[in-house]
Amino acid sequence: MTDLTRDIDASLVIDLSLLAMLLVLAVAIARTRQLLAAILLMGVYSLVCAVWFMVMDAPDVAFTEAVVGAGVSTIILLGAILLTHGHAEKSSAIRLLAPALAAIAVGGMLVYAVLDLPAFGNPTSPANAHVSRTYLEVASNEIGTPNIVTAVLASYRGFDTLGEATVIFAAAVGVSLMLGFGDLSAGRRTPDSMGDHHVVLGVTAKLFVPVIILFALYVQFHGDLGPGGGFQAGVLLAVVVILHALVFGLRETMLAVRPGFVRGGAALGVLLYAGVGLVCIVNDGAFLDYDYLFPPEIEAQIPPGLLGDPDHPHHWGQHFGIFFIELGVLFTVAAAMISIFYGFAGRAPVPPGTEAGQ
Amino acid sequence: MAEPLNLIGGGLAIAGALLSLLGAIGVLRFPDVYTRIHAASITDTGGASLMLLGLGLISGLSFVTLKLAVIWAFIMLSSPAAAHTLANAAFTSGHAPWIGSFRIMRDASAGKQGPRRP
Amino acid sequence: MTLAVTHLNYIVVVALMMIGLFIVFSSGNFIKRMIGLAVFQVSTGLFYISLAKVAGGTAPIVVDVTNSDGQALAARLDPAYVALHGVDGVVYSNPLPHVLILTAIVVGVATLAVGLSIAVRVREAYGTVEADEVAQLDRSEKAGQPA
Amino acid sequence: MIFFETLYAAPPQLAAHAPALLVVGPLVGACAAILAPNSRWAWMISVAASIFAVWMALCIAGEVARGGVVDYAMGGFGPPLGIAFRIDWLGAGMALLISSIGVLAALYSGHGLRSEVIQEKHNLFQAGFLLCQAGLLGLVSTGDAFNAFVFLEISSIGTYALIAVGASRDRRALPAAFNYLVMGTIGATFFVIGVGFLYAATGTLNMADIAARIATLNDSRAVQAGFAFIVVGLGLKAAVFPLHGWLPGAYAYAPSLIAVFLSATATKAAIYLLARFAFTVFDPATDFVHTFLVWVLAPLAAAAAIVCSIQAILEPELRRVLAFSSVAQVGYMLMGLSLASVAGVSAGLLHLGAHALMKAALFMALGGVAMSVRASALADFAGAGRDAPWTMTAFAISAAGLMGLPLTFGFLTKFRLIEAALSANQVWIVAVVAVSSLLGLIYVGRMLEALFFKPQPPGTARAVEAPFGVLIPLWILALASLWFGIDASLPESLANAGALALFGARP
Repeated sequence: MTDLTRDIDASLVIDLSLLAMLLVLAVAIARTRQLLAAILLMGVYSLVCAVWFMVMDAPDVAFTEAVVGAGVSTIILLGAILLTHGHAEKSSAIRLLAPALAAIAVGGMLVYAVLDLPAFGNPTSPANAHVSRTYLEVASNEIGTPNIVTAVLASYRGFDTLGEATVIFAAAVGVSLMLGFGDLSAGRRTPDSMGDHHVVLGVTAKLFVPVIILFALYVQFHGDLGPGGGFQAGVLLAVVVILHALVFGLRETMLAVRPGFVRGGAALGVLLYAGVGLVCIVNDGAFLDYDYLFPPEIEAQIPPGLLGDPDHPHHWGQHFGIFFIELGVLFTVAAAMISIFYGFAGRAPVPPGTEAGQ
Repeated sequence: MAEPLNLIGGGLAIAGALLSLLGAIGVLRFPDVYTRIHAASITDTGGASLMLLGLGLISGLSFVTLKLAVIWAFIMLSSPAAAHTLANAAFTSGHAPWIGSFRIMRDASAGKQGPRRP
Repeated sequence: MTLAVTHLNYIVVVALMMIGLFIVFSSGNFIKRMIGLAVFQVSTGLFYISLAKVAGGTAPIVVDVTNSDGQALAARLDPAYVALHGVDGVVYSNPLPHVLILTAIVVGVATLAVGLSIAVRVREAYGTVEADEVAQLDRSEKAGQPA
Repeated sequence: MIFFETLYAAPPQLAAHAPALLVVGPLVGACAAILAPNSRWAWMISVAASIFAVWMALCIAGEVARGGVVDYAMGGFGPPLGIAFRIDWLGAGMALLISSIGVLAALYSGHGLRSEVIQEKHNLFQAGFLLCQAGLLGLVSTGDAFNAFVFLEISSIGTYALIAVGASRDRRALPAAFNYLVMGTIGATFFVIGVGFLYAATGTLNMADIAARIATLNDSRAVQAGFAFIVVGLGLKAAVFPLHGWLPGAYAYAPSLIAVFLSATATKAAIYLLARFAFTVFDPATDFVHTFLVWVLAPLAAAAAIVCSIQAILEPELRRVLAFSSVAQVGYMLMGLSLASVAGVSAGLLHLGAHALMKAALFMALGGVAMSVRASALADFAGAGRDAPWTMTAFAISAAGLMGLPLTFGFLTKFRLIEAALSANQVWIVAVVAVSSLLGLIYVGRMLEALFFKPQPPGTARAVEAPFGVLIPLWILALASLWFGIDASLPESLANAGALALFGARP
């Protein structure tokens, strides 16, 4: 790192000061017994992480962390403490000893191992030199998307992303099993009293809803050019619904976006993703090999060079393959997040001190 | 890229950052919820505006400037609305504003622990 | 530069992970545990992204070096360095860990949602989300039941 | 293995894509189950998807029998750029085991769900079950370290909620599921940290590529730490002895369908991955791996076999007895692995298969009578053997295998383990197996005594014979463990081939 210019040192300073902020936040989360404070600190922690990811040249990760960590996670956590209890009991000092020792032991081992890694930022470290280097060299030619992260995410490691969509689908299934679908008939009180003095909120929300949807669509379809993609856009779409529910009441939202529709949407998204893979199989390619998304006779009719590099005949398939699977991810993530939110928000809180079975 | 424009832009961004810092100090030092909301929201909006303006000057007229303008409009809409909601919530949950009398201040400081749980 | 400086980033990230782990183990409150788990998982993400940083690199989105932005980006660095470690005149950070951590973040939020939903049900069934009190209730139920 | 070549009955195009379809089949089934109009459809989809998975597993086994290893590059990108499935005899055997248990569990769920899960949630439940199955099948067939993590999580996340659904019978399912979630997530995160270290040291995520590259990196502390974190993480998932705290609660209070399926597959898949890393990715001859196997894994496995057997003896609740015995049996499998010889690993794998059959049958039998006997304590089941003879005879057959009665599958696997231990000069393992078997005799004897010979306590419900839909899969399992006790050529050759594949993958 000796022959580099000043701005690298500057970014190292930003990097370390952000990490210092994270340390302070983490200690504060560990110390507080007010769960509300812990949750808000957790949101700030995620936001600082997102900024840090940005400094580390990972805009896609930063975007995701900001919408998921600081956005949806916080909402789910708030929903959970609304249904449980906002205060954690104090643990005795002796009970803290064993976890502290365990954490110090594991951490010591990690530090011992970490000191053996190549220096931070080293361009020749194995992690940065082997497979990743190949991606940087060939991806824009093989896949044809400028955003290499999207190329790797959707094409080279597209199977992982199918798994990712499945995980969030599984979470939606799990939350529905636990908390139900947020029944309309549960007769949950919507805060009618909010009505009048929430004019400001209502007007702002109405302004924001179309803007956020527009932004989500931009993120969705711009994902192969810049940061973003189906996942981020899906969360944004879910955020629109959550915003609507928070301002206008859950009942109104559920009338607009039906729980049954949402549940089906999550399954359809995964089906769309897997379906793209199966179409590739039908056309004699491997699973998710978008080069075979279209049968050869259709592929032959596409003028070469319509999308980017004329030397490469298969960009068309890759382009549409990524388009469709990102759409599948969008459906799954948006629907799953909404259904998780419905699960928490549609559950009536149990008054303290009562015990009830299912 | 003209050098003076860069300097002015940098200066504005730093001024915005300082304003945000002031806001943070205000949140810590002010006596009750409402003044704190005031400190947070006013300086926040102002700080962000200055920073965005500075960045806009540095970047010059391009697509980036448009994005910055959209972000500015977004902050200008969302931040006051959030502050309004916060103040409204504090008021409906019974936090008395600090008006100056010592007695009321003591009442208000009881509410410092954060929003009361229903 | 000494080892402590070049690896300070990693060391701080390890400390963050361990604080997360500590919160999980030390807290008896189910919600707090989930928060600790989230801190732990996010911090693991920080570790991966640390691995991916290349000094002087830019985000792995292909830059067109023919236009002014690309040239400004390329001009920041020593040409010899760029020639050695760059691709088409620009040094990029490593995209692969970014992809992995995108997946890991999603897994994290999925776990959080399921865990919290179970915690809510625990509260409904036991009236508390403190592990000690739940264990106490289970014990007293066992003792109270004639075998 | 001629057997599998003759079973090869699929159109070649389908067979060529069997590795992908093995996972995608249950996945699509899960989505379809959500969209299904009612619970009957969901059940049929569940059965169909599971049968499809078995078919694909058979295709893979056929391919493996021909070529030794099946490689499948997802997206057409060969390793190390893309994600590649790499299935050898071990993976094929595991896929066969998991998918066949899946079919039996799905068949069982037609009746088994009715008494435990409310009707409206059957669709969700079947979807969760199929997702879990897809995750486990992917886990045993992938050749990519990070992809393994994704499948680990797919199989786990739905499972946590499925276990918690058992709260309709016993509210203790909820804290148990939560505990499992926390431990499982910590395990998975440790695994990710370990994979991160391997990636930092080698720059690749493909297991074969990692293996080729760390051959020269054995002194690297990053590689060693990676190994340690992977082992601890998978140890948590596999319920290796001191990390097994989550298992008894999770298995005992889960709905019986989930107990049947998980007890037979989930920890096994984690053990598979542990073996895959210890033997294929890392070289068992290296110092630190060898030290781990001999000085860490073997003693812990032995401790599990003895301590958890004692816990099983002291436990008053029937299903928890079985759960503790599961941890003890995991000890046997790991003892086999720790020998680091083909014979030892083969014995461990054989026991893995045997235990899967027996535990699935035991939990299934209990689930069958749990429709009438709603209590959980062993004493409440007294006399059930006379009231429900068909169900309980199958239970007794499997329980006999659990304690290792001669002429049962369980006896054979213990015998093979002792043989392997003797040939490796590890006499103490023989002693551990003997002591643990004696303890097994006690807790199994206690169960059987209560079920068949004790009078029914007054004021309790009489056990009713399990319905036909339960008896069929139950007896298939019981007869399989009887048959394999007499003629074990099929599982033995599979286990041998699997063990050889584990070692042979390193040239």
